[in-house]
Amino acid sequence: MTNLTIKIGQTVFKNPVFVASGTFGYGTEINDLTDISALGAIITKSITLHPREGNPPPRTIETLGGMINSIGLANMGVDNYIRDMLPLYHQFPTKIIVNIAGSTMEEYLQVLKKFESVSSNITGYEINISCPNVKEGGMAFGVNADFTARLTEQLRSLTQRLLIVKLSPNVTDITQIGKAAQRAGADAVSAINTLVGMSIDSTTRKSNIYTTYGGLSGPAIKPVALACVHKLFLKLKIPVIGIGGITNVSDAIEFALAGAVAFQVGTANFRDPDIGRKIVYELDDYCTQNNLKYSDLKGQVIRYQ
Amino acid sequence: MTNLTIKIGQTVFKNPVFVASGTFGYGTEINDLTDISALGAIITKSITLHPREGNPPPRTIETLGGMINSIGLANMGVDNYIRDMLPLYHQFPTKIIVNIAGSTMEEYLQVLKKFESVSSNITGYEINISCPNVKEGGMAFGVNADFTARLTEQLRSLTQRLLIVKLSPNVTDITQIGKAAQRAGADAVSAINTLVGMSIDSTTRKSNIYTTYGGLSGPAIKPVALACVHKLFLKLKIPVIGIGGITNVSDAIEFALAGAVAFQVGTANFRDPDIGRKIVYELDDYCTQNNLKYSDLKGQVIRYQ
Amino acid sequence: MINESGRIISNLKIASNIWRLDIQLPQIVAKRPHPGQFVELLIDRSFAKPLRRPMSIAGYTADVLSIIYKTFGEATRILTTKIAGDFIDVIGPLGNYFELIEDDYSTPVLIAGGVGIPPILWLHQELNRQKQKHFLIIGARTKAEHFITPDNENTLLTTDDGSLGIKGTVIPVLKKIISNVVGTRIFACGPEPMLKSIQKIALATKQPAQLSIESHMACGVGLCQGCVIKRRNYQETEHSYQVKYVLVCSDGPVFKAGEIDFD
Amino acid sequence: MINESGRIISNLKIASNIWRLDIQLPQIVAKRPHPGQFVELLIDRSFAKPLRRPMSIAGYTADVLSIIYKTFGEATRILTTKIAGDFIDVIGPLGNYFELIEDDYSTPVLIAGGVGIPPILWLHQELNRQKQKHFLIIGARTKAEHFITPDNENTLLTTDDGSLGIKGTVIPVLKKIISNVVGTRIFACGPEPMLKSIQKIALATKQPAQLSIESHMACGVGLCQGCVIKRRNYQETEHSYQVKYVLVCSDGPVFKAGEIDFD
Ligand SMILES: Cc1cc2nc3c(=O)[nH]c(=O)nc-3n(C[C@H](O)[C@H](O)[C@H](O)COP(=O)(O)OP(=O)(O)OC[C@H]3O[C@@H](n4cnc5c(N)ncnc54)[C@H](O)[C@@H]3O)c2cc1C
Ligand SMILES: Cc1cc2nc3c(=O)[nH]c(=O)nc-3n(C[C@H](O)[C@H](O)[C@H](O)COP(=O)(O)OP(=O)(O)OC[C@H]3O[C@@H](n4cnc5c(N)ncnc54)[C@H](O)[C@@H]3O)c2cc1C
Ligand SMILES: Cc1cc2nc3c(=O)[nH]c(=O)nc-3n(C[C@H](O)[C@H](O)[C@H](O)COP(=O)(O)O)c2cc1C
Ligand SMILES: Cc1cc2nc3c(=O)[nH]c(=O)nc-3n(C[C@H](O)[C@H](O)[C@H](O)COP(=O)(O)O)c2cc1C
Ligand code: FES
Ligand code: FES
Repeated sequence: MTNLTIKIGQTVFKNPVFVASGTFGYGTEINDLTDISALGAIITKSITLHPREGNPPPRTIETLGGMINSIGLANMGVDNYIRDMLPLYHQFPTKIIVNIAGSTMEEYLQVLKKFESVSSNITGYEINISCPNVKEGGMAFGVNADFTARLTEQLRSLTQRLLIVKLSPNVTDITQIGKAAQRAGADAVSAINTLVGMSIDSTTRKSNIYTTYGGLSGPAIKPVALACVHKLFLKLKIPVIGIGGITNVSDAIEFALAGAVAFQVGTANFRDPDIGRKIVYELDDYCTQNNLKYSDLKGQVIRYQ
Repeated sequence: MTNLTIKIGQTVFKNPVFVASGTFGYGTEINDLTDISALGAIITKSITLHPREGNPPPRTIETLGGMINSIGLANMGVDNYIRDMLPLYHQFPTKIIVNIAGSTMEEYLQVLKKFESVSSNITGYEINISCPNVKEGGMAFGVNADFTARLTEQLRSLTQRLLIVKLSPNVTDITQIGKAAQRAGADAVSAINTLVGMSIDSTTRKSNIYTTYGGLSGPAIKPVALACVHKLFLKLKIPVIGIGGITNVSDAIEFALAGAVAFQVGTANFRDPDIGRKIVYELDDYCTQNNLKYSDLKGQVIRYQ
Repeated sequence: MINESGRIISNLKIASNIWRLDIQLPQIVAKRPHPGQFVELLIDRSFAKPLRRPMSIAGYTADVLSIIYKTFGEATRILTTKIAGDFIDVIGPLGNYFELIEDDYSTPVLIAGGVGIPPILWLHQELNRQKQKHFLIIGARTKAEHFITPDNENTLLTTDDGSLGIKGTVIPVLKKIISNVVGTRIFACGPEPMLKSIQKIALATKQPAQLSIESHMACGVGLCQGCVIKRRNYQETEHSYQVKYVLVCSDGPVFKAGEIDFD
Repeated sequence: MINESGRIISNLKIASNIWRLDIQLPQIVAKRPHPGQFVELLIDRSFAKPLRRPMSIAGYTADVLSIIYKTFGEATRILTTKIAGDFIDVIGPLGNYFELIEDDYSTPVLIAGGVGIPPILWLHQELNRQKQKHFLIIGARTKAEHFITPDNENTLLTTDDGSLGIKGTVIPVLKKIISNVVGTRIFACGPEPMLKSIQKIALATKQPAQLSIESHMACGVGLCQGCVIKRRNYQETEHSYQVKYVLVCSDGPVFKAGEIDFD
């Protein structure tokens, strides 16, 4: 499977197939149903300074070709995570990227500092500046280039590890935010987080989500994600990690052609927790048959103009 | 069907079921397949100052639960339109709302002036400040509140007819643009236009759209549209016309509950050009059975918080 | 939990809108599931409906697992089109189950309504097999919704409109049993309003009760954190995790009446 | 054009990946469609694939219209699952058609490949019925793709790999006919590269040619303006509309070789 290895910053991954934050737990729940050692990396669900219960139910609803979620960053908090989870990652069969969220710049910094203060073999951080589901959930950073730059800069100064900034599609120009992250020293950006969406039950007239709005994900948003990835690819020098509606090997190829160096599988894990591993194998077949490396496809979409 | 009548500004429509710009031609092409007299209104495709050929093919591609288009505002131009089409609307069985697009403020103004300078029975204008498919296609206005306000103000000063501003979802905060339109005197806003999207053929590696990016529409985007409509409903005093992925009576009810006074059917016309008429009849049944008027549902979604 | 592609043995309509699906699933059946556990079915081949659908296990024999399902929307409609010989992708067994703690005095009272009937029927069969005396109360709006025939005088059907069995909901029947029988244990599955009323009575009369509840599940296996329900008595703290909410898919779907809060 | 829900009479596999679908469509058939015209089928009940699919009419008898289709992606796969008795929603007849201008000298040469075969076969049958001498050339990559047996010596099959009929593409065969026969008229339908080569030859040898072309259609009825192809000789002006582009669904799908520009 050597044709699948990819490099982001200084880090080499065995393949470009990652699982997206919030859709694979902490990477330790689902051993029965898949072989996580096949994956290029696992992005943990967002970790915040304090434990969080998350939003009241209902938290999820299916939509055509996708789903809306409003989990509200439910998580055990950084201290519990460091105590209970980090030891499990010792000699883990795949790379762990810790996703960090916060409501103030200080919170992001503190979480990262705590991680840096202990010895662990986590590979790096994905900074969630784009969660649409909590008022304080970083959206204020994610839609503002200055905030993004300042936050990234501070985080950069605290770690040598891989630093990925996860971007929101709910902005007028995602490349402005991406450029700010790049300027401030991010090793890569990942795109996209969910789109703001709403769902109503026409029979009961109730909102299907407690918080009224939630984040839309799944195949329905793939075209939006591809456009964001391609725009970022054209405007940035740092690598772009593609996310949004990926369910099979053909999607994986499309994201590479659009400019992604690697990609994350999100909602599709709920349908098939083994889907990431399957994509790894199919992608390997594809690369072998076509005698190319996955990274050869990067940005190679043939355009008319 | 009295329970379906609705009012926007001073204009009464026989029902809230409109067909969306660009998805129903000029309203004169499709008599064989439906009865246009059933519709509340027809929004014409965008009309510009000069005739436009539109973009080179490929212009459309299907995606999961939707499609991407990049027609590029192909249209006969205002002069031909006034000469050839306006006479056909004389004693037309439904209301015509003319959709106007332009690449400069001056172009919008000129098109509207031309319409105002001739006698006709068009009901009003929908101003497309949100077409993602042409570089000069109004997107510059649609993503900027100041531009939107200035354009709307000028247009307002030129007409007493119904003035609707059509909003783009490709912005950080759609309510800011909506408020600008309201402040400047628009009678209503309509939302949403298409989302920027991209599609790639993984086999040929080609972009499926000549212009690389196009506008995503159809059921896939309904959750995004509902969120935009509801946010606008909460923040604006003028009525909101809902657009995005509507295919049946249940969608029509959801948009009312989210706050829409009326709605437009777009992509669904391509699947079934008779869908608008069908929704009118089903909506009438629904209102009769539930003993209510469509407008009673406006904004009545039951929220948890 | 196991992910297994099972051959459909039969898929039959057994009442108006109610179907019974038998699937050959040797590996999942080998886990010896219990009443209350469920599976996640991958129904829609296209991604129009991307999520699996949770369905209670209604029993099993040899290597065949049964589901009883009601047609609601698109996924269950598609499910009715599957025929013997088709394959369907199933994850299970999932969740916890009704605990039949052996004691020598209290009488089990089983209560079900709607799509909650299948697991309770299975529990009823288990208790019959164990020759344990118990009550079974099944509620419905009207006659047409009932699809079982009582096998003895302790099986009681109710209909809101009185078209079959006892007129009214299951609640008065439950109350009567509680006041006539010394010591009951309640096992219930059904619509939320029914469970809420049962919870109230159980707590007021101090009868132990196990309630199997539903919530919207995106994954069914503990990955998404979507399926939460509020705990009843939790220590409110400024910062906590899984103190206020529990996961229905992994911590449930069966909860003690005192554990959860429907509001 | 008419929107009609038709009962499927049969849906049969006639070659590898090739199916023939017969639908009872009395109203559409009553319009007496011509070879070259097409219909728009609503295939996917769910909105996963929201758009209809354009398919050429392959002929009709009494009130039954035939389609011959190749399985490509999801919609054509779903189409194969339809069985006799199912209903399918059809809009048609759509588009223009091959014009069989009567003249007493030129010999029709019909050329087809891929999904372009059905309308050309129908045209071939029409010419046979009219007892008009003509050539029919059908190209394929390999033997397995061919599903017709030549009915006389003027029907010529080609395969790229020589596994059946003449080895090579249809182009050398066409060239030979043009140079041997005084006066031909070409009717062609097939993949774009094939049509492009035919166009080149037709223009170079000044043989009249009608080419039926495909483009991605969102509506098929003139509403979306999506299906355009460039005209060959148009007056470039600063501002124009439908001078540079024509609609394949309404102005076509059949164009004269001199009218359109594939690049
Ligand atoms: C633990 C559990 C056990 C269940 N057991 C049974 C059973 O034995 N028999 C049976 O008929 N039904 C059962 N259900 C309900 C069943 O999952 C829904 O009826 C089914 O998902 C409806 O799908 P649909 O597409 O036909 O309808 P939809 O139109 O999608 O929805 C109809 C109803 O089903 C609910 N629903 C839809 N998707 C989900 C989901 N992913 N998770 C939970 N609820 C959903 C919706 O909220 C709605 O109220 C169970 C649900 C849960 C959570
Ligand atoms: C005028 C016309 C006549 C046709 N006649 C026939 C015929 O007689 N027999 C036959 O087998 N096929 C015919 N086709 C092609 C047929 O429409 C496609 O094969 C079919 O749409 C494939 O759908 P799918 O979902 O199976 O494949 P997809 O996976 O959707 O696509 C496979 C191929 O079909 C093309 N396609 C998909 N959707 C459309 C669309 N809405 N419009 C045009 N092309 C599309 C795609 O570009 C792609 O190349 C015709 C097309 C046109 C335009
Ligand atoms: C249930 C759910 C929970 C999520 N939680 C997080 C999260 O905690 N942090 C984060 O950065 N993204 C989160 N996401 C977003 C995903 O990581 C991903 O960006 C998004 O779902 C788009 O990818 P997809 O279409 O493949 O799902 C969540 C998504 C879902 C569906
Ligand atoms: C093929 C196509 C052409 C369109 N052309 C226009 C246009 O000319 N002007 C405009 O304001 N909107 C145009 N739109 C946008 C629609 O009016 C509508 O806002 C959008 O498609 C969302 O609605 P839907 O999901 O119901 O299609 C077009 C949409 C499509 C699909
Ligand atoms: S359904 Fe996903 S965690 Fe319970
Ligand atoms: S396919 Fe819509 S105009 Fe031709």
